[in-house]
Amino acid sequence: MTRRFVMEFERPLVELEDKIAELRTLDLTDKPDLATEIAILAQEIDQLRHETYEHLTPWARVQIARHPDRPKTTEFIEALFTDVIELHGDRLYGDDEAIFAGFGTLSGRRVVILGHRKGKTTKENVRRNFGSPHPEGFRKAMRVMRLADRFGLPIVSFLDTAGAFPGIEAEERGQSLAIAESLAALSQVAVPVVVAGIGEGGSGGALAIGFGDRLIMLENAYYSVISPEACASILYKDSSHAETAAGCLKMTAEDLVGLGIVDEVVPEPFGGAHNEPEAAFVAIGERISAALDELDGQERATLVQRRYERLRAIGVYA
Amino acid sequence: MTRRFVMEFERPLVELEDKIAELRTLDLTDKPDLATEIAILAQEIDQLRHETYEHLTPWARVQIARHPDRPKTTEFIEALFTDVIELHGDRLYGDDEAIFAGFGTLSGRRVVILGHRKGKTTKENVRRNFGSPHPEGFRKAMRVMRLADRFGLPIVSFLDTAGAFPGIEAEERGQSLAIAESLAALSQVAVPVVVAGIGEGGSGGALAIGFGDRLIMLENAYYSVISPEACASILYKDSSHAETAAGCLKMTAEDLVGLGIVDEVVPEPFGGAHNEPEAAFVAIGERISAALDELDGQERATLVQRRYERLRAIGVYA
Amino acid sequence: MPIADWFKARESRKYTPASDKSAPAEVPDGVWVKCESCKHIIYEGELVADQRVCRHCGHHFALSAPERIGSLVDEGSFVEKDAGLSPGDPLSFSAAKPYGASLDKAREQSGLNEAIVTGSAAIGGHDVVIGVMDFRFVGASMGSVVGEKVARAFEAALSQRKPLVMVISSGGARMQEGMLSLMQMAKTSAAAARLSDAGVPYISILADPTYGGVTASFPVLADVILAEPGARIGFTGPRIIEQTIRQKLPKGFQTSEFMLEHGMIDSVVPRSELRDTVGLLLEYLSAKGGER
Amino acid sequence: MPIADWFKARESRKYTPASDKSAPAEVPDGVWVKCESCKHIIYEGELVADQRVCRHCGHHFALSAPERIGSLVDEGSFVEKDAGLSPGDPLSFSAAKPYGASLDKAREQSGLNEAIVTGSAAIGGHDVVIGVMDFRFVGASMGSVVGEKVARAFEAALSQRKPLVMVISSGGARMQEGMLSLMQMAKTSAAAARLSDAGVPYISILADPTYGGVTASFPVLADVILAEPGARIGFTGPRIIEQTIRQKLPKGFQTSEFMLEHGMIDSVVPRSELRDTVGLLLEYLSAKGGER
Ligand SMILES: [Zn+2]
Ligand SMILES: [Zn+2]
Repeated sequence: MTRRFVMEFERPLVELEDKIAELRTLDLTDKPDLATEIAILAQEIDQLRHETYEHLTPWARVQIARHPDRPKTTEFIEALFTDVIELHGDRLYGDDEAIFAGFGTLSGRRVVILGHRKGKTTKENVRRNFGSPHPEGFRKAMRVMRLADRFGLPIVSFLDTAGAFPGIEAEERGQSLAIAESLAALSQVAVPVVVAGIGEGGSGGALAIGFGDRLIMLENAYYSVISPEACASILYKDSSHAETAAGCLKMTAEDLVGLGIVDEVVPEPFGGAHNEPEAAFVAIGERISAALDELDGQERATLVQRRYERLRAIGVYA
Repeated sequence: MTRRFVMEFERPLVELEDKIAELRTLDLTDKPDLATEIAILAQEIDQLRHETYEHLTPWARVQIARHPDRPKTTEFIEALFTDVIELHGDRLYGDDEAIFAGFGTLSGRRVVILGHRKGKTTKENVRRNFGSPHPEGFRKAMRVMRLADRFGLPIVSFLDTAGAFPGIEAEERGQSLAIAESLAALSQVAVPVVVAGIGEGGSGGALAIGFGDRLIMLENAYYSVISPEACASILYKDSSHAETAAGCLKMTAEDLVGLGIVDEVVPEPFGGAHNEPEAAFVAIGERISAALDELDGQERATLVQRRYERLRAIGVYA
Repeated sequence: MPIADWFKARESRKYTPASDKSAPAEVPDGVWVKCESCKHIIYEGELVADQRVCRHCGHHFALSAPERIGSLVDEGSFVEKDAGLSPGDPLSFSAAKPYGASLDKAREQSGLNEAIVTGSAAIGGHDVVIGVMDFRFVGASMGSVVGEKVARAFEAALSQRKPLVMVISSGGARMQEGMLSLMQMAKTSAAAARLSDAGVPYISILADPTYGGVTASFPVLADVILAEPGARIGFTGPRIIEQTIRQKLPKGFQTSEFMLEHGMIDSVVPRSELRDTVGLLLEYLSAKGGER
Repeated sequence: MPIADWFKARESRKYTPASDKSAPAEVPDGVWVKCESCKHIIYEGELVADQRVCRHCGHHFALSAPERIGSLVDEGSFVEKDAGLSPGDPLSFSAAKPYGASLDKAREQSGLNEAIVTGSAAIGGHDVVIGVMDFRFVGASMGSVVGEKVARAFEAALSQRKPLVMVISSGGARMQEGMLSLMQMAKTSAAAARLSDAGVPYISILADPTYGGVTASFPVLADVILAEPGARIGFTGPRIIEQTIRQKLPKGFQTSEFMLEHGMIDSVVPRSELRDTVGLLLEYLSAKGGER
């Protein structure tokens, strides 16, 4: 496993791996003891590796969800869809590259694709504002949702954002209105809506294109009302308690199945989707197709009514 | 008649009026001949006054339509409506003060009011951009049109603009889309729409809130595809031919009745509405109420269909 | 619990409800308040008579839900619904301070079971469904119960075809209920979309402060959006924006007046005019409402 | 007049239609054109083979309506409608140059009766209603006939539930028909609103130049708006804006790319890809179109 980027929770493991890699460069021909020691160390490392990756903590998953090499919306689209046509602009103010909207064909099925779009390079990330949309991004998504509704195309939405952008211009142009209107629009589109959480699911900015008739999530994706850091800084006045907050917030895919919000957890390759993106593409593609199959042939009114009932059922009270 | 502002076409008359006013300050007790001359001159001035104002040329009417003391949308609203509530904003970008939108009550009838809004003072005019809207003005109008449609309130629209604002930001924010979408929205609102041309009717910026089920115009209001000056500068490369262009463009209320675009010409007080605004308020108020009476009780679908048929019938071809 | 009982409950706690000028007798003597804005010292009796608006500078103090209802609806017309609906602790949230403890404190301080009071009432003679948030209850954040009560209010307005009036103030989504809170944004927005689709009037009133996930849901989906003067309204809180962009925010940023200037709300209406304005708006919106 | 006849009529005038690379034989020999953009001298045969796109700099030259139809629709599929519809002179407009004379000249130069050609065709196997404007005819300005033909095309698309494709280029409303022209903006927008309401797909393609009242009507009401690279698109012409604001306009102002950046159009598509893109869009928009 070669790593371009080491996550915090991997550090103990990586240090050992580096050490053994160094040891292995030594000439051991006349040092049989050392060879044995290395073999034992290797076994311990294996052990640690399994411990590290097989019981990932919520905070570790957040780090994986944010891994720079984690496959992004753009790559999922490239891998899974043919005949892609991107649609630009909100017809009001601008074209927000932090959100992708367009047409695509998934295993022969014509659909509308939405998704938060982070970049792979710094340059891309600057243009795409690191995947954090302004109001015009949500308004573009809404416009294309309505196209989907008009023309009977199912919607497939990919979630991967730290959240709607917190800036002056975003507030000036109505971040809250854009999100609220997107929520209202998404609740009313009379076509199947399948949502795939593939990375970060940050608050209202994720939710604006982030609910529907099926919500599937990659194993290490998260979806949360607030970032663990912000939660910690409110509760403890100290963002270093983010790890605790990540656990308390119940933001992992598995937790959210328990809360009745997520329908299905899609397993990731060992250690995270960045280790084997192709496997993640295939797994997500299959689950989206299966979900669309299930939703096929439902009446327009039934779809909308059931989506409303799904939402109405969310909440715990006495 | 005291004048704060002299229009170009009034100048010969005003010069004579000034002259006679001066003469009348003289002591004529021992100058009976001069007194007689003055009486004759007064008669000639009367004659000229009638010639000037009773057969107003199109270009003269354009000047009257632009007269700074001509009653504005705001004054019509104040004079005719009670219980006025202004509604601000397009919920997208801004609140354009060049367009008024709100609720008002006309002789007991609850309606939605739209209108281009020029100012009376320079300060007001700066805030209201001299009545020339940006895209957000049209989008506000559209939003309030849809409220009218939702809640079954007739729309009364006052036209008084030199046109949509020709500026960089207006283009950036989609002046053409805002106007087109406003046209589409206005064609579809299923409530009575009565439009009153009270001053300038400049091109697409007027049209965006400027057609409906009845279109009435004050006698000296104009409504034109292009300003006479711009037309002259295109045709003659010289805007001083504006007078000729004003005639050729058939932009007066009377001309537009002939072309089947305007339903009714509302007479103005002698010399123009600025001479007696109250009379203009009453006349317009009566005609709007009468038009709304006529449209009362029509089915929603019938209204929309007839409005479409009205538009469809406009045009001359072989 | 009917509204009258609250007033009783709160009197016993020496908390003073806003009320009409005609009822200053209810006010305990000798209580003085310093205006947060102009620093004037105001006699509590005056403040109550003025619906908690500073008569020196016009600053609008927060109203509790009962005070708000008293100041907005026709006297005696309010009937509460779903008063008993109470929050659980679905995440067993215990970071820093256990959620359960926060709830207990909120209940005790406010005399309420949650951060919103809903029911039916009349305003200017118009029957309405109404919801009023109360900032004293965990910052009027929206968790499962607030979302549920809001959704039920929308549904009641829809099924009875009665206009809905919502008075908002909130710090945002309630993080102690995690994603359950976030999803209330979608739930309430979906409920609002259905009401809108049915052509039933909906008026919202934004009071200080209205922030976060709450702003970005049902409050801004109204047919007419009003705000009180000087109310702070926004999506992201100012401190987080300052941290992100590393610069000071302009003066007046995220106030009602800022929202008005940027086209996001219909009107800024002083508290003293709210009842009449809402009544008149209902006249317009109910003229032929719902014939679709 | 069927499309084939035009090509004949135009050949006789030594005007060269754009066509597929497979048909360079139609091109007269020895004609050279200087690229307006890069100043390269281009052999007319090359230009025609490239659908009038400069192979040196990518500059898109104007296409006549017949050329555009040839480059966009499936071969032999176009059938014209309303070809005979001709403009009158309802205002007896005679300022500077009589309208009648302008029309005569336009007819002679273009071989057309008006600035738009409408009819039915197929694109990528999809039956469509199509309209194509021709800038040679009084700057493709919109008067009564253009408005009428556009409205009829929308109505044909609606009654036959066939997608509509419009290729626009226009200087704006035709001032020689005064308010009759302005009202065509409302008429065509109303027709577009009805088509949209019925859920029938509508794609527009904006070519250089698209300005004024025409831009602010049916072209921008499409479900999908495409534009050719470098096309000048706007409401107010650049000279009038410069006169009004008394400053130079920024480079690239009011181009397709500017419109894209400002969120007003869906995509900028080079001419060589237009046919395929429109065909594919029709696949999506027709998937289950109109089930409403
Ligand atoms: Zn004060
Ligand atoms: Zn070139």
